[in-house]
Amino acid sequence: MAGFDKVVHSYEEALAGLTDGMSMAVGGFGLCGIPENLIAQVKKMGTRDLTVFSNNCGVDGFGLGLLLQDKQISRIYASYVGENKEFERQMLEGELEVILTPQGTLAEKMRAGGAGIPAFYTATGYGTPIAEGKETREFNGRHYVLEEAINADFSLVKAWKADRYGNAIYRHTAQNFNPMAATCGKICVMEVEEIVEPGELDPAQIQTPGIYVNRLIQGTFEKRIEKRTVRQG
Amino acid sequence: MAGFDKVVHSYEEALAGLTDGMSMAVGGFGLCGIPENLIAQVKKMGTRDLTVFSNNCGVDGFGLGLLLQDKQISRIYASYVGENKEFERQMLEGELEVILTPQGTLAEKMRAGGAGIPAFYTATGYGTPIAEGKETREFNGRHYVLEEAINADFSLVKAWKADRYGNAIYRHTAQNFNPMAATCGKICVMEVEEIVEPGELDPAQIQTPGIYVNRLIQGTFEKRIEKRTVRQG
Amino acid sequence: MSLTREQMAMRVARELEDGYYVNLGIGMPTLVANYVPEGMEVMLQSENGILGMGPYPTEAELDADMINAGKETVTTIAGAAVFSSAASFEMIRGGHVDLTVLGAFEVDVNGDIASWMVPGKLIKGMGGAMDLVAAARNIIVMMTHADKHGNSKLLNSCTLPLTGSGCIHKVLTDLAYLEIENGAFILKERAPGISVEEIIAKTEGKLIVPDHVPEMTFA
Amino acid sequence: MSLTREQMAMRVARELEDGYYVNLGIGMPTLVANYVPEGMEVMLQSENGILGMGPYPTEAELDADMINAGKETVTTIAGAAVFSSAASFEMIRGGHVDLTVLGAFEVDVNGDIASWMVPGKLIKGMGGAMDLVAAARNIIVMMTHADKHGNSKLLNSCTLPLTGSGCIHKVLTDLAYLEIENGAFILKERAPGISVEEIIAKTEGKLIVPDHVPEMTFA
Repeated sequence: MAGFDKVVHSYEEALAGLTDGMSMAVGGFGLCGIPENLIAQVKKMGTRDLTVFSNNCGVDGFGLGLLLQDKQISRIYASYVGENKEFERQMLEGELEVILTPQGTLAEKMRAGGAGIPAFYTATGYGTPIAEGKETREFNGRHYVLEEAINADFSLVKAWKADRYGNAIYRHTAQNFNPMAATCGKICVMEVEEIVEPGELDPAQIQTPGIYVNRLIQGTFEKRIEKRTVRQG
Repeated sequence: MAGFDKVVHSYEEALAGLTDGMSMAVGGFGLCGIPENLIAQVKKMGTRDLTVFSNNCGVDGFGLGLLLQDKQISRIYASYVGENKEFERQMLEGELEVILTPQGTLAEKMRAGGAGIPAFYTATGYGTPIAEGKETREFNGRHYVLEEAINADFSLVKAWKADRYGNAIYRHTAQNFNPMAATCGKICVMEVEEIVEPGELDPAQIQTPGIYVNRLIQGTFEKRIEKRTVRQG
Repeated sequence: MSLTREQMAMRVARELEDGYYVNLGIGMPTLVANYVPEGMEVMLQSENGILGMGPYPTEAELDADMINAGKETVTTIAGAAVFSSAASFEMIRGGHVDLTVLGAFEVDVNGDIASWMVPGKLIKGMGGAMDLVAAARNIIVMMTHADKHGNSKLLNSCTLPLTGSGCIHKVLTDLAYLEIENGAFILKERAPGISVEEIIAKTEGKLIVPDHVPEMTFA
Repeated sequence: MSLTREQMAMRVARELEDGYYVNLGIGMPTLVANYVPEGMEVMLQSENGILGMGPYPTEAELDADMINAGKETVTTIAGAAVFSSAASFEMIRGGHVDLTVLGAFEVDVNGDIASWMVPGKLIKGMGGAMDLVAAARNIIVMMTHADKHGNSKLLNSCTLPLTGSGCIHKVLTDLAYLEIENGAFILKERAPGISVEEIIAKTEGKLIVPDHVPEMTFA
């Protein structure tokens, strides 16, 4: 690896350095756009006591749900628990620390972490349990809560295509949290469906510039569908 | 105009309602990507006592420089004055109130205004005259300044192509401040080189979603170059 | 007769206006999309990153990478935009969405809403609901008037952890359409065949009943 | 002999490393791009929204929509990305740029820098400089050792309005390469043929001179 070529050739190499007690920002919404092979690799590595920042925690037996099975996660910041029995069980029984975080606040906290903004004010959660213990403040007659940035040891994200420099684009709603998660980790590991040569992607259409990406790997994806809803065509 | 068709057919209509004493967030960097016809229309309207949020203020005789000539601007938030003699003269003689604002802070203040974030902390400007009178605060051992959002009465922006719904894409570095400026005005007026039908632009590549755009007009552009630098080819 | 889910959706659809950008919550609010009046255009925002959400896909169109905030597979309409979660909540939190429709466990006379947690029993999480209620200028809560045990969901003070505070002004239940003003529910319309007395009986929070409460119409 | 602008650029280029993302300020710092060592790749960031800035265009390539932060027409390299000002400063303020090179009017022993204003005389504005110095982990100030009147620009305390406070650790002038540590300039290298005495004479701020101060090399 020289210059700006971020490509690595094994999932072992992709996640080298991830150790017990570290934190990971993980892209995806439900099972859409999750870095499924990177997550599977974390399961294989057996890394424990992880702090995870992710909108959801997968489902029983897939995505981040795999890491719940083996109790590799100690603490998770997420907006939604529903549809994941093991997640709800571990939370209710106190085996897992869950910091429920409003979806927009979670996205903005990740972006802030990547953008050097240590904290910002938002109306979201004012007057609710989310604001407990946090500073609140009035601007122009409305009340706001101070929310701090998220910074993680690793970013685990999934994009559609990237060039070797890590300039990436996402496919449809598989974008979701991935661009923000990519920016807020010290080491950003991205898996993609296709690696292309620099120059093949339109510079104006890059959604995650390569400056954020440290390691890039091409994978194959199951892309499991959580709720298959169709109409008669 | 019905449904989501944002197209208007005259610059008069595009800027209807802009009156003396109002504020405008204006896209562009130098003379690149400026809404040149909208600015010319403001000159024609003779609207006075304007507050302007824009990285630069054009040059003598073009772009926002046109509005300086006629003293239509009372106050401007900008990061850079250089290369504009009338701007510098009006500022030094106190005819124009200039609130010099770091470039990144200006971009982030516009974004915050559009995104419902009333204020955020940034390291930029700590310990400098920019921080005077502002709250400062320590997070994790570093010092930060509290900066408040920009909200304007009008947004004047320039994009490359947009569909009738106002979904827009920008060309090269003519993007610059336009996407943020588009979000922080109560009424966003966008001029473009080409209006296309809904469905012609790739949904995943939209840079300003139509929800931000109130009025859309197709124009022709001079695109003056400020510093023409070339190499032998 | 209390309203069916479809009738509730039809009544909420009357609040739509041409050119509205609308966010419909998971579950019952989704049905509102089926009753957009003829000749009117509204555009659906889904907080996972769609402006211009379309119907469910055909088998041939099905794509794991195209889902809505309810994790259902969907399509986009011509003229849609797809973007990141941060960009989506810029729209929502910046107040650019014209109407939000969402469900609730409880609403009270102060405009407080509870919808994401029953301590010790159920924790769904708030998803995007806290963001939506904190920012939207125009919100309709769509829920049954009472829970399955017959307990009123329109209270003087919410008992469950809040989703938002002082943000709800319109409530459509299976029995009535109400507005919240000055610390009370105002009974604006009743479901066809439902008496004012029944609504009074099933409303725990302070209720103001005008002299005339018209029956609801749906178109 | 004091260094030429080109020699200064050559010396700064020695601080580059393979794979560095670099922001070069307007003016003299731009020249550094001409001296990237053979076999090494660096990528230029321009704060108006380019990662992967290329050389000036040919007449045929000239495009008003493609400029750099100095408002010069430029090109992009294969594998570039172009984005908004907000996205550009996310990179800069988030500390993702590996090296920033910029000019200054004054630098002092506390690592303070002044570069955007001479009260009553000159107001350029700070542009992106305040953002760059506040966030970059690795900054080199590139300037003449003294102004055109012979006044030292390396001070105990900046006299002009600051661009940033406590953020500068490396200074390359036409006479010397210095680092700032514990409230003093450390003289690390001197320009070929320039004596330590001359540097001492032209440095107003506290200067620590090690026993041996090697002459600068350029490759």
